[in-house]
Amino acid sequence: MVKELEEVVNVPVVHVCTVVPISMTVGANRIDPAVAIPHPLGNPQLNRDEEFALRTSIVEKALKALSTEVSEQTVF
Amino acid sequence: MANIRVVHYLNQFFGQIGGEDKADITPFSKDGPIGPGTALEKAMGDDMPIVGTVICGDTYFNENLDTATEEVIALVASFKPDLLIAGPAFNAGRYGMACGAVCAAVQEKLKIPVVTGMYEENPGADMYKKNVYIVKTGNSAAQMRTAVPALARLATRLAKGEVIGSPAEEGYLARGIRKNVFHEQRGSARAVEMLLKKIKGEPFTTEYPMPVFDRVSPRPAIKDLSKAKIALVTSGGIVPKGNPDRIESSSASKFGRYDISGINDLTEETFETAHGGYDPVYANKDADRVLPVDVMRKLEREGKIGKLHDVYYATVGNGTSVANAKKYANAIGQELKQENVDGIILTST
Amino acid sequence: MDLQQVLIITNNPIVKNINNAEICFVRGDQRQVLYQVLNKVAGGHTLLSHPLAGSIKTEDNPYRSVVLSTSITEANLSTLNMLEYCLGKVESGVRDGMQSRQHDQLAQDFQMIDKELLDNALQSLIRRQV
Amino acid sequence: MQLELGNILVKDVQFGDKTEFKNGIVYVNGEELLDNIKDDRLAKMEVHIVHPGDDVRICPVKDVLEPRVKVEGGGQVFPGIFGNAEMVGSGKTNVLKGMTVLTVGKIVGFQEGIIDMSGPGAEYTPFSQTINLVILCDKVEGLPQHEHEEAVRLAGLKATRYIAEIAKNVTPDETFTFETKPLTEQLSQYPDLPKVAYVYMLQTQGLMHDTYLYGLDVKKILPTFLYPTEVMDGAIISGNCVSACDKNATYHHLNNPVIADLFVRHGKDLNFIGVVVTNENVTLLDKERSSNFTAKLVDSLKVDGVIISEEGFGNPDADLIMNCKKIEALGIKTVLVTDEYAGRDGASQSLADANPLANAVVSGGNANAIIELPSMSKVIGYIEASKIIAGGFDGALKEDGSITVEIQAITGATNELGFNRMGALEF
Repeated sequence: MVKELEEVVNVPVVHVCTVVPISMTVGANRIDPAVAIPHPLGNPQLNRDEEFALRTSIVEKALKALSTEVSEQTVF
Repeated sequence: MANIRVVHYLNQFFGQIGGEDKADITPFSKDGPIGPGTALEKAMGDDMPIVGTVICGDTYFNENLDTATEEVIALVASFKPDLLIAGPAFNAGRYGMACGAVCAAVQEKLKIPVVTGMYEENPGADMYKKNVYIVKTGNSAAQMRTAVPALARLATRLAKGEVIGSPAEEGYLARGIRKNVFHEQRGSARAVEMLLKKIKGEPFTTEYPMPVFDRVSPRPAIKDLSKAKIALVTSGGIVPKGNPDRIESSSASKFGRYDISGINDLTEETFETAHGGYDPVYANKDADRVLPVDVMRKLEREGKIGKLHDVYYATVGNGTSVANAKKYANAIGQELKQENVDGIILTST
Repeated sequence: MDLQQVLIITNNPIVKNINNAEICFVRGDQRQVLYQVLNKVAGGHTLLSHPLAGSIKTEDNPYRSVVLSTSITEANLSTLNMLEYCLGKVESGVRDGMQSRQHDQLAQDFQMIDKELLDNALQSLIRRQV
Repeated sequence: MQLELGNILVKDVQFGDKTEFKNGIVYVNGEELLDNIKDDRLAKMEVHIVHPGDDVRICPVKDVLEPRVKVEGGGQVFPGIFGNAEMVGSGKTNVLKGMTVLTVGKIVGFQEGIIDMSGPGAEYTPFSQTINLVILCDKVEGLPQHEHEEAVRLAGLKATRYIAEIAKNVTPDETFTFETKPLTEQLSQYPDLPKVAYVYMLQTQGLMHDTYLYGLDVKKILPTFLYPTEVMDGAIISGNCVSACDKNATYHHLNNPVIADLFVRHGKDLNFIGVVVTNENVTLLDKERSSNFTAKLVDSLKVDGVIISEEGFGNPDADLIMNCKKIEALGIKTVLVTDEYAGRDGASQSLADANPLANAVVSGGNANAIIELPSMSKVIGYIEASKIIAGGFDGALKEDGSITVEIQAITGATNELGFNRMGALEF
């Protein structure tokens, strides 16, 4: 999916995902590792503020990936 | 034979307008050759005059791709050309992208042969070598002296409708088109020859370079996030409460398109997951854990991103993400393309 | 393994009632079969027979039967890789507009060949512990 | 094992009262030939003779064979089909060079195989350059396909044996000697030259895709070692009906060009150790097993490099890559010979598998390339087949008799043994 989106829309796509090897397999160029399968951008163990901060950090990493030139598959 | 009318495309620098400070100059044209065009014209011979030169700033072109392309095509067309030459762009990335884009567009719209030249590693080469002939050049303008004859030679052959030989013979970047040829030796003899070279550690050339994987080349980064429109897509099946589109929990046969304008946070009351492949408790409790709308809104308010796209797309990746990708990523992609988004965050569980 | 451990994904109408084998019938062309196989492999089923036929062009051949395990383990990445590559091959044929032949009069022959290849795969698998 | 091949150069093939070889000409008594190959399963059989340059199209071709007969040494040509699978490959064998026996029969609807004796199509098949004794077979009503395939296969083999008999007592025009010593001796024969083996992949998918080794269905073998000369005596025969462009006809096996070209350099630039025969099966476990055994055998041969040839396309691409990967992992260099299905425009993915270790590939060409074949004044066989043969498509057969097909439909066009000069390159 990530590959097709990048090709069709012709803009950078970052894949926020839990299983990095799968992301590599499906051909993502910019990969942002996430927390866990049922809650990739969260952690129910944390309190609300902590969790929001965690999510912010993952999203900011995703944005960094979008604004960074890459020449090959890169895990951020 | 009548003259072949050639139009030449240049950026602000080679068009002798100025350097980076003039890179946002809008397209315009001049009669006759300019700069490298003079040498090109000489190399092509008397029957191929450069009747006009179209010049555009690299920054302007790349930041206004669609409008700039149209403007350039119109200017090119006004000369009623039989052939377009762009560049050479050497290793200048934005110039290379512009040369590639102009060539591809002119070839498609004006249906005339086009040719450009650049360094192999120019991002424009990777992007456009499949569509247009790109003559292989050195990596800087210092190599103009070798680039011009090569470009002129292929341009002449293209203009005269001659059969174009292999990349090695003609000096262009291979376009990934497989063509049948008759070799001197039969295949088995070629194989023995190749094996002996390989065993001895001598250089050899495979007849079929293996594609490692059908990859998409990475698209250039977003230059300025604070002006960028970012779209969210998820394969984690986040849908408005009640799953209005009835997205299946696995093997989904459709994707959802949901408006989030005005929504700052996904809550237990408003959103849930339709995904059947993971424990849905956490995402149902707070769907931001899969689709980070709350954080995106915060960053939008803070001006760190220009805008969160009003619509997000959801699919279910329950063992189906790879499969469905081929089927509907295209559809989602087409829509997002229309909306001129600058980047996409795809989240998966 | 015995046939109870075998899941056959097929769009070939003459593939049915193979003793205890589980048969998943796909209404659609070979592509749909492969996408279904991809779904199953991503879901952890083990691919047992190669997704493509031999020497019959995918874009010509309307029928395909592929054998997987009924049991589920972790999705195998290299199999996913291979499937993706095979699908690339099939899809490129479709893009080429090569699916242009009429199959009516050939249907029976294609069905028969596909069934034969399937039987070969099953025979090879049946004596094996998986 | 040493074999002397004696080529008897055939100037012409003609019908005659007696089947014999006289003054460079093969005379064939057609009735006697048909009598010798008759089979209750085949209803109608015809014999034709065609020459290079004839305005003739043959379609659908099943197999192409070459008459060879043992003059000295054990066994008989096509061992295991004829006789007791006695070992072949040593002594002397005579060959009727310049002619073929060619079987024609419509076995399944989508079967293919066009040979044009002249015109643009002739350039793509080596069998436009030979004088062909064509045997056209029709099955009896209701005969199942696998029986039909077998009947036509046997008809070809029997006809070839029948013709070859006349060569037994003829003095050949030219002789060539090939020798491969037992492994340890062969390894030490040329200590300074790189040691090379040949991995010979055979299509073995089931009905219409089978190959036989000493009469045994190759899908049932584990990869095994052969002396190259065994192949020249017909140890391997084709039972393959599909994929005309890149199936190995029995003729290709008999005249395997990889073996021939390795012998050309043998003792000069390399030391040709021998042949590993392997199969192309349908299940992944079979593929893994066969490629493991192939790699193990190659390893045990102590060679520096191998040439691996594929047969057919589709899932066999996976076998090709597995063999390559596992042999390269042993530090042994590989060169692959394959063909491509890159689409009509040449822009699509060529193979169904890929690996960066496969960095030395010889291509037999893009089988999807389109060719227009003008009408011919005579057609032997069933031209309607061109409408539905694998390389054909709707509208392929025009009213004037010309056809537009992919070169895939032409027998031997993209042969993966490297029989032809054609290949594909990137443009």
